[in-house]
Amino acid sequence: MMVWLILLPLLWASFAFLLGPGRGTWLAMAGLFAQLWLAFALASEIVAGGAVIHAIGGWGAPLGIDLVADGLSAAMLLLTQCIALPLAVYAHAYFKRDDPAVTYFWPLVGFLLAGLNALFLSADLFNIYVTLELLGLAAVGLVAAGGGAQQIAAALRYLFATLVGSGAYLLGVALIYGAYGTVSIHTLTPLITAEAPDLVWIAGGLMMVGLMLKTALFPFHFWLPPAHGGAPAPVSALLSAVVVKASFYLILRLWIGPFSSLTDAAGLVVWLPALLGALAIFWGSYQAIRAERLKMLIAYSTVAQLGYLFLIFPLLASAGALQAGIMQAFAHGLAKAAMFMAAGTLIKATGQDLVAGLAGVAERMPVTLFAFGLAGITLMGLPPSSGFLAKWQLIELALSQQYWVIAFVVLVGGLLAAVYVFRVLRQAFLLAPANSVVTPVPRTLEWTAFVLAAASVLLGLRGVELMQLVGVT
Amino acid sequence: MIEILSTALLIVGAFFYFAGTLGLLRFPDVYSRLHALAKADNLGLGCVLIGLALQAENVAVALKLLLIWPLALAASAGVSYAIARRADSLGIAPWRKEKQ
Amino acid sequence: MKRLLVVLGAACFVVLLIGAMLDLAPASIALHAAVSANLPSSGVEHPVTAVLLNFRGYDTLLEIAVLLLALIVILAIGIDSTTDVRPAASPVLQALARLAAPLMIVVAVYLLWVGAFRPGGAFQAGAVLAAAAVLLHLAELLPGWQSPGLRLRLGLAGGFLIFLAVAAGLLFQGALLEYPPEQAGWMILLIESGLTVSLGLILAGLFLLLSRDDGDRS
Amino acid sequence: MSAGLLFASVGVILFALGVAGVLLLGHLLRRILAFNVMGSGAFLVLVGLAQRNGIADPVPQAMVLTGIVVAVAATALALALVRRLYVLTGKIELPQDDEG
Amino acid sequence: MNFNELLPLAVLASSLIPGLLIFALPESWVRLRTALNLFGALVKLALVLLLIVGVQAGESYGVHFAVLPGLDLAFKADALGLLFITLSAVLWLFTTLYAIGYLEGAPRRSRFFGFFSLCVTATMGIAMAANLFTFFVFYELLTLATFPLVVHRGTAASMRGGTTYLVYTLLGGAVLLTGIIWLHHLLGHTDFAHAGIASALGSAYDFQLQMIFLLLMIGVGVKAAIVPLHGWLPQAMVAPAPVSALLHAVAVVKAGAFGIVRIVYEVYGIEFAQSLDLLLPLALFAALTIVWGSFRALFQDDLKKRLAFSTVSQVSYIVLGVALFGPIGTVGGLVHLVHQGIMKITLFFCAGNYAETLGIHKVSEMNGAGRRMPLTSIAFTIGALGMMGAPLTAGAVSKAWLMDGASAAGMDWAIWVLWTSSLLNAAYFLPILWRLWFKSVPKVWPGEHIAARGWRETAWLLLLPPVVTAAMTLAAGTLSNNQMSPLSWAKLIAEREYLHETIIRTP
Amino acid sequence: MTGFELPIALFLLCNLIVALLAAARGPTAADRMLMALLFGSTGTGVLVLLAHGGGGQVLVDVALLLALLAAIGGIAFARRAWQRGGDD
Amino acid sequence: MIPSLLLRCLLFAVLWWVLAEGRIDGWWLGAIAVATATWASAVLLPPAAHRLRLVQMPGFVWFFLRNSIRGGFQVAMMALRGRSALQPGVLELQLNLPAGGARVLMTSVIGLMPGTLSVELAEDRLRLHVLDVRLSLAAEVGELETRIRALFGVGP
Amino acid sequence: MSLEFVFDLLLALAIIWSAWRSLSASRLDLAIVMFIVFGLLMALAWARLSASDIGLAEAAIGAGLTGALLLDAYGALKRREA
Repeated sequence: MMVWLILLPLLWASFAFLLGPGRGTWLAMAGLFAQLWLAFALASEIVAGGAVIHAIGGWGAPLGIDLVADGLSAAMLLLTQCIALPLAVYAHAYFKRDDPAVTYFWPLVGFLLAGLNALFLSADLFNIYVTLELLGLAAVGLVAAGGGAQQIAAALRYLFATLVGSGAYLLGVALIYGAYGTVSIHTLTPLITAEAPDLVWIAGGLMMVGLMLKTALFPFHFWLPPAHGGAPAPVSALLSAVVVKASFYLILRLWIGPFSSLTDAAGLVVWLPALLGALAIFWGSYQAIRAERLKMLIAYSTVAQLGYLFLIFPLLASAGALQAGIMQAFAHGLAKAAMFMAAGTLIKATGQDLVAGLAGVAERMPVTLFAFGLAGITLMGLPPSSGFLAKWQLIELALSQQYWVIAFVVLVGGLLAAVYVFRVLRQAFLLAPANSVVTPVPRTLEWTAFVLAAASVLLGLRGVELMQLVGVT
Repeated sequence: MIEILSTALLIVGAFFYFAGTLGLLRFPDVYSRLHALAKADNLGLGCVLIGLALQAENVAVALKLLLIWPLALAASAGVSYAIARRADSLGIAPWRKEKQ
Repeated sequence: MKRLLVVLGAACFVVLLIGAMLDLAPASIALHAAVSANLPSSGVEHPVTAVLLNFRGYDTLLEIAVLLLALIVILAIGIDSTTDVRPAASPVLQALARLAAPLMIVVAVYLLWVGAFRPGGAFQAGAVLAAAAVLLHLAELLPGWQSPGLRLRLGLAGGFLIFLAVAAGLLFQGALLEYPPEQAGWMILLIESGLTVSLGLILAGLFLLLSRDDGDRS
Repeated sequence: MSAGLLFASVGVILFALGVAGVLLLGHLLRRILAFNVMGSGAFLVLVGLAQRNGIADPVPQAMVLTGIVVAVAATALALALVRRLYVLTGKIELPQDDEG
Repeated sequence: MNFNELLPLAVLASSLIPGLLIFALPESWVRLRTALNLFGALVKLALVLLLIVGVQAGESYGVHFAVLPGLDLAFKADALGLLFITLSAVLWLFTTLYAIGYLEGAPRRSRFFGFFSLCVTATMGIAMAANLFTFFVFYELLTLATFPLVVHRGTAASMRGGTTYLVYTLLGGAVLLTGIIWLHHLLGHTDFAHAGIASALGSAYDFQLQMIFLLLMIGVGVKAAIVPLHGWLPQAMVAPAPVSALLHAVAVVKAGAFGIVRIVYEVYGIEFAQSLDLLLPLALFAALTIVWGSFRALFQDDLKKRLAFSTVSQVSYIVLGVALFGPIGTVGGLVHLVHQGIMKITLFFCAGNYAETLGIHKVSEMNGAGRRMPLTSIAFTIGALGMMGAPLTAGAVSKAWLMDGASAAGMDWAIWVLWTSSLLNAAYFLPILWRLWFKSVPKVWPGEHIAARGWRETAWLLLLPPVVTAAMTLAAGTLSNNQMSPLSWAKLIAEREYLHETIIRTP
Repeated sequence: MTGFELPIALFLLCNLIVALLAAARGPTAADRMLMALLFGSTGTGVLVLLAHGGGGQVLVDVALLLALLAAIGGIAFARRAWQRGGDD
Repeated sequence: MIPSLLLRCLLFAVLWWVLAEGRIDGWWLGAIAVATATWASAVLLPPAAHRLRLVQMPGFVWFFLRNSIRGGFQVAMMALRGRSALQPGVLELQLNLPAGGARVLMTSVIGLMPGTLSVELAEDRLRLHVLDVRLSLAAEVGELETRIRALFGVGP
Repeated sequence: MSLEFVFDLLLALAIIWSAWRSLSASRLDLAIVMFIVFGLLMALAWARLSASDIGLAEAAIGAGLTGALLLDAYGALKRREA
């Protein structure tokens, strides 16, 4: 079942390519629908029967490559498919037929999703490298597709960041292979626990730094805002919501998996990601508060929100930190996708992308603004959203380990998020200037964003199943 | 006997290579350096190939080694012509002794 | 300032890492032994090919996807379709290309065949095919691509699809890419043949797509 | 010092060189070169370190082949982007950060 | 899910579902919207009535859902909650009526009534929350639902008011959240219970509990507008009159005050709170707020601002009542929760009527308005007198109980505070009454819009609500010994809190 | 194998490096392109020598490929990269 | 036409055999290779009117090898003597060869002959760069031309 | 110090030198050519590491494709500049 999650997008992506430029929408929809079903089925299977292992080629690690679906990966798979389907519907309505960005949109999306799903399932460090590249190049392609100079420049910046990131990761893998003779995560874990020469420390550091670069953790965030802010809205949504999470997922996976003995012994090093995360929250929020363009604001908000994910690292010693991180990933994923979609709709309707130009949209486009507001609630971590649950868990964990500073950062981060979210809402609630024109947009655009935003809020009312799923190892 | 011949050919080959490099260093302009490379180096390669082919365990292997030579010759003929032509069309004048 | 920092950092990194490498004890797992042990049931005799298409065939599957993806991205970025007329290439060059291209095809198939028992294989073969195409293009014998038609797209994606189909087909009776040992040989050859053509086309496409927009205006 | 270890060390140096290049070079084509140098460095380490005792290991070799394909794909993509950027703006360098 | 579990949810749904439906309605479907509004309000009233009957009969209503492992969204309908629920449900009906009249023909009404309903839903949630987590969820929901109402006019001024409101409430919310999570971490739950849950921890945690109390009080104190956290309330006066009514009487401020009641009685327990020395500081802050609010009200010319500062002062009566250790003070505080709501909503309705009908926004413009709008002005007079604590009004009842409570708790200084406040109340209300009734009518009103729509005075939908609430003010003052009166409910609650000690006020 | 292959390969490598150094220093663009030629011949030579010096018959394939493809770089340079107004 | 293709077919088959180092177990793949290569060469290089005279081939190859070695040796000597040995110049020839393969072959081969390097082939005029103008090159070039004419079966 | 090691060492130095030159060369065309040289030297290194598969790939890619791609791109940039 989990293998189909990888094969299916590859299949429909290649067939969409075969069909030719601009074609393949319905193929993609059907594929995405099936993937969503598969992800749900996989999740319930895991909840019922524990983690699933698929030995590709029947060889088994370390000779072959294993696919492992445990709670963590199933949760990420679920998140990805949940976001992808509404996004596809949105994208179909968003792009005009002759938009240059759409010529090869579906194949690129297909490969991107295949990369994501493969990454979440892989239990082999080198295979993960390949999936990272698949993911990275597809993402760059989506940013650049049919774009103008700014988009191309953003794509290039993104490309170099992602290439350097995966290069560092690859070197780390090379060193690991040199040291132990295997790259299978599950074979490595006991080996590293038994003995870790200096080389492995360097390898671990390289991999972490590379992945942080790809996650756009402060101060490696420089590439994210132009790329996410400049791409077409559906692409921004996909990138912000899931793509950056993929490398975060990897960091987490390595941190609690093969490198757990290193991180246990590392002492203060565990604070480094959290420190950077905190700085990301402050800096990203500050930039979002200052941003003049709506999508830039949202992109910087991504920088800030990613910071939360890294706050869990010092807390990982206690149970529940993982759950908090995944909850935050879900909250941000759903909400940010919705927000970018809503922003795309607003920009399409108002014909400009300045925050200052949004006056009156609350009256003209209530559904979209509602979606934006609901997503904002999740980002601020206000109840009853999933963002709130994540925040609650984070603060409680921080208090239970007496890491006051983390609790403080989370709270302040929420308030800063409120500043930039309400900056937009405030503007939207103003009366429209007399000369403003709002072009009608397809309803699909408004409602798909709304559905995701509502999902991000409603998840806050029922997180038990998700927590249970994440707990399966 | 074959070993001695082979070794000798290898050494001769090395000498031609050396000469080619020397030509590259000493010749004054593109055209004359092309002469050096296209002729001397390829001759060196030929000698080396023949020398090694002598040691080959069967005919096919020897022929394979020898096959490389015409390929290399054709390649260098093509490239040196392309470079010379391009240099000429860009107006790079050949070096003349009288100028000095 | 930045320059100095980077250089210093790089130097420290090099010293540290090389130092750590010199201290390294032998690895505890010897995969090459495992590869040799399982080579007979892999369907090929050359260990690297066995790893590439059998033991870690999944990597290769994704790798082909990456390559195909790169081509699609280049198509998607969109390049100016201004094709200007280039002066005819010299007949010498053209003759060279005309002669060399068939040779390269033989060499490519040879590499594909040889991959089963010694170094070589689909990728190298594809690269040689692509080189032939590049040579022909440089000699003005092969026009640059505008936007590939159906047949070309089929060629580009075909190898990948064959690979995918074999992998998925095998999934129905076991694991992904779990070849039955007695049939592994021809399956791998089938995949490799498809890949050779597709890889050749894709790699050639990378050049032919990119170089089409500006000609030699000298 | 075995050949493997020697080339692994070379790989480390190349990697450092490449990273420094990507960080310091403004010209995008050069950055692409630097990225490739970096990748080659990682490949050398992968094979070299695994073969430090002199026994050939097919697994990292296969990995490197995969890696090379990926690197080629990335290079072509980067070149396409650079050329597109150049067509659109006439620049071969990335503009400075405009926002933050 | 049985009936007793369903009923609290039905109370929530009776405003939530109409609210969501209203959002979806096109702007022009006025009738359906009105029908939905009123239907929701009436259904809610009926459900609340069911609850009251049930609770008096000793039934317990509650339901909970797991949100996360170990974290429940829990509701219960107990006597204390019902006091607040009833108040809100009744006043919501009138406010809705009033708002329908007030906004007739105005734009963006779907949005307005949608959020209006959400607001009430949040208030119901606050009233029925069975633990601090649930309380917080709805407390923040209230903030979010009121923001669009505050900025409803969409002008720059309303944006400023709305922003101030947000800054205060969100900061307060963050502090409150910290306190709640801290408490949750210490206790493992935050369920409300009689006599509190905090005392279970033991004396080692006293300091932490004091800190948590501080955090919680700051958190809810923002909405309750305790000095110095009251800054948003006068600013929020930019909102339309029904919203002001909602903010001051039905929902926001009340939610803060109610939160204080819940925290003191059911989280800490009044006795435990007393033993931690928490009540005196709270009382002091309440007293400060009472005096300062009244004092500031004196100098406001803007009618709604004067009323707003009056609210700041009056709400702290409730807090003061809570902080007075002893059952009599408790009764005083609780009963004022209801009485203040009725009186203040009357005043705001009237202020809205003056503004809508005659364009009067300032005290100085009110000369002779009593003759132009007699019914409104009578209602206003009753409300104002109630605020001053004049006999026969609801205000008199609360003040009497509060003063007795103060002396029973041994805090005689509080009596002086109350007296001072009454004096100040008189000082800022009497001039208004004087202008209303005894000054001559000006030649032109500042802006007379809906001069005669059917009724001589103003639209009947604007007139009915203040008249009814004024009547209720009088009723609550005169019939306070009736079994269904707010006072009786307050006594019932206090008896349960003080473990069935009979409460007899000795005059 | 006569034992001479490796020394000669080493000699050729030295030769190659010296030539590269010289060519890299050369003033014109054409000088740089001479490297392609150099590789076509010298690199191929080194590879076949290595093949016989213990590297295995496979290296002959590599040499063959190199001989076959080295031309492409040179031609691409001549036809595409070498421009007037360059840095010559 | 057909014989020419058969000949190429044979050539490619030999090439395959050489590449495969005599192994014949991959003959069927080899057959595909040969077929494809023949097809490609038929498309790229349609068999021309002037067929190569195979009889002349060994003689030409021998001539070529001889001169090529001589050329390498000569240039090596010049390199050893350094710049002073040079007296470069440009020579222009009028080719008496049919257009197409013959001229191309001439141009390519002359680059490997002693002392000459073709610079530009335009129609029937070939410009040469010579290392030493003092050497009598005309005779050599003339001989090469004759041999190529013979090879291509063109009358003198 | 065996002859092989000398060879390897020399090759290693050449690789590092060419990589360095391809990044530091002031002329872009030189940088690209140095990069092609680097690729071919890498092919030699792979041969020395008995990784002929990679050597084949590197030779084919480096000589046939990457070089052509880079040179073509360089030419395109140059042409528009002129």
